[in-house]
Amino acid sequence: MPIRGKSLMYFAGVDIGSTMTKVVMIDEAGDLVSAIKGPTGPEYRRLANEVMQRALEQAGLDIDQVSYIVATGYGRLRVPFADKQITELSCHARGVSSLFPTVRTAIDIGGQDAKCMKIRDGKLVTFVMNDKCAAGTGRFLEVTAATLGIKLEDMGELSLKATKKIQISNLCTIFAQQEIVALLSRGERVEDILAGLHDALASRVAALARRLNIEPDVVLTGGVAKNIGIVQAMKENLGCEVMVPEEPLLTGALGAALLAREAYMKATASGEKLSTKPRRLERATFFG
Amino acid sequence: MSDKNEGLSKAREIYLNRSQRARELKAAGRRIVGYPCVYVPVEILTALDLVPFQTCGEMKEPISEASRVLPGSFCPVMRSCLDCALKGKHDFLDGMATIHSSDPQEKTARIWQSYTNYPYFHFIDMPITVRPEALEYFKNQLNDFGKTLEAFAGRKLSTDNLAEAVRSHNRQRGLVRELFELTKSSPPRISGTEIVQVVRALTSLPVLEGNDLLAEVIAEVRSRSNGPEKKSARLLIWGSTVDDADVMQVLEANANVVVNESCGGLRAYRGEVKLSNDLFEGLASYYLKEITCARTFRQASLGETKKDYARDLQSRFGHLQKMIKEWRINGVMMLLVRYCDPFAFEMPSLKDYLDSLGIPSTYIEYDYTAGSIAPLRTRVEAFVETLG
Amino acid sequence: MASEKRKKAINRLQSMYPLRAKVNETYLKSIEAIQAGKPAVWAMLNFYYGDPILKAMDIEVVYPENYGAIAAATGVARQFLDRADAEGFPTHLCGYSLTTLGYACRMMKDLKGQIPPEAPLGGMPKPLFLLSSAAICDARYKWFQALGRYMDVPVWPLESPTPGIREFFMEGYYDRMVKLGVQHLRDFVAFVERMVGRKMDWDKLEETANLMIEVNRVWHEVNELRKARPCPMHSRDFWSAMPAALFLAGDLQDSLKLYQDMYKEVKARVDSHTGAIAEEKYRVVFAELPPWHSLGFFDKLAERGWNFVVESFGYHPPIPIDLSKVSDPLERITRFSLQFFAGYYQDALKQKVLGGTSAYPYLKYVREWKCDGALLHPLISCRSASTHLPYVSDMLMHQLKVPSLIVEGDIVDLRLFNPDDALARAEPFEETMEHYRKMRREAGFNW
Amino acid sequence: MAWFMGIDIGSAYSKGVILKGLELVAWHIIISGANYRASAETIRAKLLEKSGLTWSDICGVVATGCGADNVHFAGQKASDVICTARGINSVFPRVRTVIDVACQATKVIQLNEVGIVTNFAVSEKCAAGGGRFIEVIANVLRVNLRDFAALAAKSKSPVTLATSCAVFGESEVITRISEGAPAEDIAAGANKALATRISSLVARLEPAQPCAVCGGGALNTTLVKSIETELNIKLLLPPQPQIISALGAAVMAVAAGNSQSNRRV
Repeated sequence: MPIRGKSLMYFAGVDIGSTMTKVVMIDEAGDLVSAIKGPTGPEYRRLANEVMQRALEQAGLDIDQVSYIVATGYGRLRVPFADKQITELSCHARGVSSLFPTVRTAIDIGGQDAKCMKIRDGKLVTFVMNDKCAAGTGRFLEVTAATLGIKLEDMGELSLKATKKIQISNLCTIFAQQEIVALLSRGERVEDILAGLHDALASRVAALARRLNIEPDVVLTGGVAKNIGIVQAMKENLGCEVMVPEEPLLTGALGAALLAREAYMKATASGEKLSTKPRRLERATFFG
Repeated sequence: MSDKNEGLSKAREIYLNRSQRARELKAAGRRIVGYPCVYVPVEILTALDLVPFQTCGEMKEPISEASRVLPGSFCPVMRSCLDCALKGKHDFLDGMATIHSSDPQEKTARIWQSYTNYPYFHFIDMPITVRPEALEYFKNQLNDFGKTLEAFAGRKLSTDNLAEAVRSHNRQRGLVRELFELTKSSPPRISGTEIVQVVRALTSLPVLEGNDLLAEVIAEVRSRSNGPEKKSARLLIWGSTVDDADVMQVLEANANVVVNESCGGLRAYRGEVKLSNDLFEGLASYYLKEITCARTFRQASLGETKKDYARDLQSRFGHLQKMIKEWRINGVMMLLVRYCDPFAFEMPSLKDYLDSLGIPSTYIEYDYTAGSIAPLRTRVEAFVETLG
Repeated sequence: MASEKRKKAINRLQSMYPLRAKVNETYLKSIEAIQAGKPAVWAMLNFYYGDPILKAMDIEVVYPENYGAIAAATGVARQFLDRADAEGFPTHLCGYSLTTLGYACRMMKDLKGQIPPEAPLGGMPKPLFLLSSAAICDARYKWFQALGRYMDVPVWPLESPTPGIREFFMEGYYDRMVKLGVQHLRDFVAFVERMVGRKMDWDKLEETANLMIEVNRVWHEVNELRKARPCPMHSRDFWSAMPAALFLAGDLQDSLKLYQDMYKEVKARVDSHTGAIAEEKYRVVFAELPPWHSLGFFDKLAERGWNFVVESFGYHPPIPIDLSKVSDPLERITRFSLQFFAGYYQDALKQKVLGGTSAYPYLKYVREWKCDGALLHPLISCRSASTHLPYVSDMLMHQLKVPSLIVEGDIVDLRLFNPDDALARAEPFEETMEHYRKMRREAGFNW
Repeated sequence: MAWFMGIDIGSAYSKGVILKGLELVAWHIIISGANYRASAETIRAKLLEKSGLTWSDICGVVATGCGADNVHFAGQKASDVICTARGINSVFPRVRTVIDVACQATKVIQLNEVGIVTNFAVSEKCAAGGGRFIEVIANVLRVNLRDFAALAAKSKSPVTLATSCAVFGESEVITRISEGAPAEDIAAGANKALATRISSLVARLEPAQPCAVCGGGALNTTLVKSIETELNIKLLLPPQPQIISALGAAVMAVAAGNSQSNRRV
């Protein structure tokens, strides 16, 4: 376990998404000290606690040593020990630009929605979001994986084996699913359906991104960015190179940690005292 | 806090139980006529001693009855209105006054009429342009409306009564504008959420009771010390319908909503009906021209043979420029109710216009159900973060 | 073998082909003319109101609504839809409107006014002006207004009074509608004259108006003949022949002759008891726009004995009305256009069906064309063609004991309509139609 | 002796039965997966294994469901609506209305004493009228579909889910969770929401009683209860609600009788 003597202050970002909860901790210098992922379930708070606990253990820290904590994501309001809430858009923007300083456009495809962000000097300038009705989200893939009876993580590789791209109606997750059922019964190959599916999703997201006239560099984040098929399809649909972070799931939590650090530094510099929440990880759940 | 905010809590009570007063009045022998859209000239109802009651939707109520007669991809506000009616929530109504302000209004009105049997039901047709012949036609439509109402009310519509009603409703419009004056300060003296509750209360009360409520609210808000706190941005909400306090609360999470330019807010109160010797002329002209809803076709000059996009935008959205200046707006939220076509077509053009004014804006959509509130939150907060 | 059988499933009218050919020919002529620099106008389906004016002024007209259907059928719609999305238009807007907006954006922003190379059938050139209409679908005038974002061309929105059914019979109501219509049309003529820099040839307008009315009268008579058992003419022939009367496509003089020929052929079939399909087991009404891309679906149903004997009132000619006493051609046009829906109001009031313009005619048709069932085809992104359908099916069941089969589809997202799915519903629906045939007899209906 | 087979390839599950006359000899259910042809093969093999019969014993096969075309050994294809009607009729001859809650959509079918369809309605594509809606919610709640009904039964105060679209319904549920609503109340709320939609579909037909429920959704006992409360009627529940359509297919095979064209080798 790493011993963290040299740094006096640590900062944490907690990102509670609709499917995954992530925590990133950084030190005074902004260097990563721990990063943890866990599933989000119906018991947000307990999971936030658990993931935070594991992050602290990995960092070899006690929670009292964490100077400031920012929560983000869908469940950001349900993190009792967080000092501040910031939306995932600002956090992604910050996180992505710390990894890719030259980024101008970030695209995050999450489970609930797809977001496109314009970034200037690490800050979010403007954004567009679509909801799942337009099928431009990760859920689109999850539902399909379920329909096809394959693993979500296998979809990308599988789609690269396609011999043709079947055009999929991209109006809505539900419709697309019914269409896939029809395609299957017609005996179409799963690979080809997937290829069409990825293209459909990519074209929806690309159209969304075009509302902000895309400028390079473009970075793709969110769990879906792990899907090589999607990354390819995004490149084709955007007509430009697309960069992907090593840990696309963590950019939100990372950004939150960085914003926590900046807020804290700014405050201490100007001598003001930031209010912080009690550093307790009570085991409270909605059921107990 | 020593402030009691009696007027505001009264407004909240009425907002939470809109039909209560109407039921009391009904029990006391008054006759209640519902109307689903702010385009229905309530002055005529008031003049005939009928109580106008706006039949609103209820976001938290799952649609069941209406889903049997209207498809899913249809204006969710009207679906919700009709659903409430079919579930008997408006069983105290003696009649309905409907109007062709948009397709969903027109189509819902006809289905409403077919599946209910109020003693009175009238449909007012409404032209799309503000051309002279259209205005003339609309004026006659209002005349017909008056005639059927006279027959229903069993009394004549006297010029004096109508003039008096116009005065009362003009006074209400004036008071609502006064209420919005109180959001010009920073922090505003009254929150957007409170205003939604007040405005919704007005649409469920006889005009004079509404005016009294407004007077009370305005007086106490002027002197209150527990008004809303200053937040990081002052927003203008533009859209078809924002009439739910919970939605407004989300919109106000980290900003002050100081103007609600929708038919749950300022829109139906910005102008005034001109008192001339031809009152119907005044009514027709007010409702067709003064209410700035996307449903009316406006252009820089009638029958223009050239198109100048900049002038076109000015003619359609010019009224927002003044508001943005007077209320010191630093962000505009274009809030679209899904499937509201007239407003949906407007979106990119309005953004062009706001860009030309250098005002940041964001386009947000919701489907008028409880489920769409949470997704709003992130969009709104992120938008405000970009302003800060 | 099977395909051969399929070809024979529907006995198409011989007289339809020359009519369709004429329409296509004039369409191509018009494209040539336009490409040669003749000014064109983008117009919407306006139900005999604005079209005769444009025709009399010899202006080429393209209909984005039709073009949207073509773009969808040829598979190029998607890119225009995505472009409209990228422009910030909500994706749940009418698919045809989004196609046009995406198209206009591409043409004007990327190509400086040049027609996009990928555009099918010669594309739609930048118009002289836009003619929108509020009839039936009143959001459409916002659509053409939104085009102002890409094209510096003026737009004229045609008013379309839409009275309530009871209200319509109030004293002086109809006359006021006519007054509005005539004045509005007079101003429109002046507008067109200013735009093209020519004066209206009133004699030509007179002739055009009269031909339009006569063409539609004959076309109406043709459809009346379809009340016969077996029904001599299938909906597919109706849709093929419809544009010449509905859009006044082609030369009206030719059209009149061709519709008269069609009348003769259909009449002959009635006299010889020849049906449009081999064995007419079920007489069905079709609601709203057909799935243009998979019309073969109707052949499959024809093999099962489904004869489509009548369709949406929205594409049917107005019920004939004597306008010979009306001297002013503008008034004749106005009254004819109003008749398009007003023609049903008297009857609708008698039947106490107040459900509106789009709903009532189905009851009349089903009763008079003696339908066993209705195939309703709601279109996800076309609210105007869908909103009234649940109401229609409810009315048909309760007033006439006629069941409806609902099969969802869309106007641009063609894959939403699943023919296999629909066919799987056909068999149980046949049992349903048989059942209600009994019910109707018990209830004393005569079919 | 004559045995007949009915195969129902649905979007989620594939089911099959073997009938001897009208007596149920064997039935089997598997997940459809991506290869319907293979699923059909598996079902056939399993059915023969369970019944101890050989393929040559089977005199007729009728296939139904969205994957019916993939049942290459079937003699004929039949509509799922008709199969459900015939199937429920063979179990409950007196039933006049059956609610089939399948994965993709819900069907309400009215039938007469001999199982002939007299009217039917299918849920709107956009209205999340099928069991899939519950699957989605169960997935969010991280509960096994089998435990869903039991969880919902625990609820004292079901949450109100106003959204009719499955996709937005999920967002709404996630919101309720983050607001701290207990899982059982959400589960119960989801059941109630689906029950409401199904009930208005039923109401469209003004159902004749007695009324039965079948399809995978029928296994969700709390959903069934909610529908009963909504409609204020008692719903009959067949022993294996999932196989009703397959059963109906087999019944049709029996009716088609023993002729070579009724099966393909």
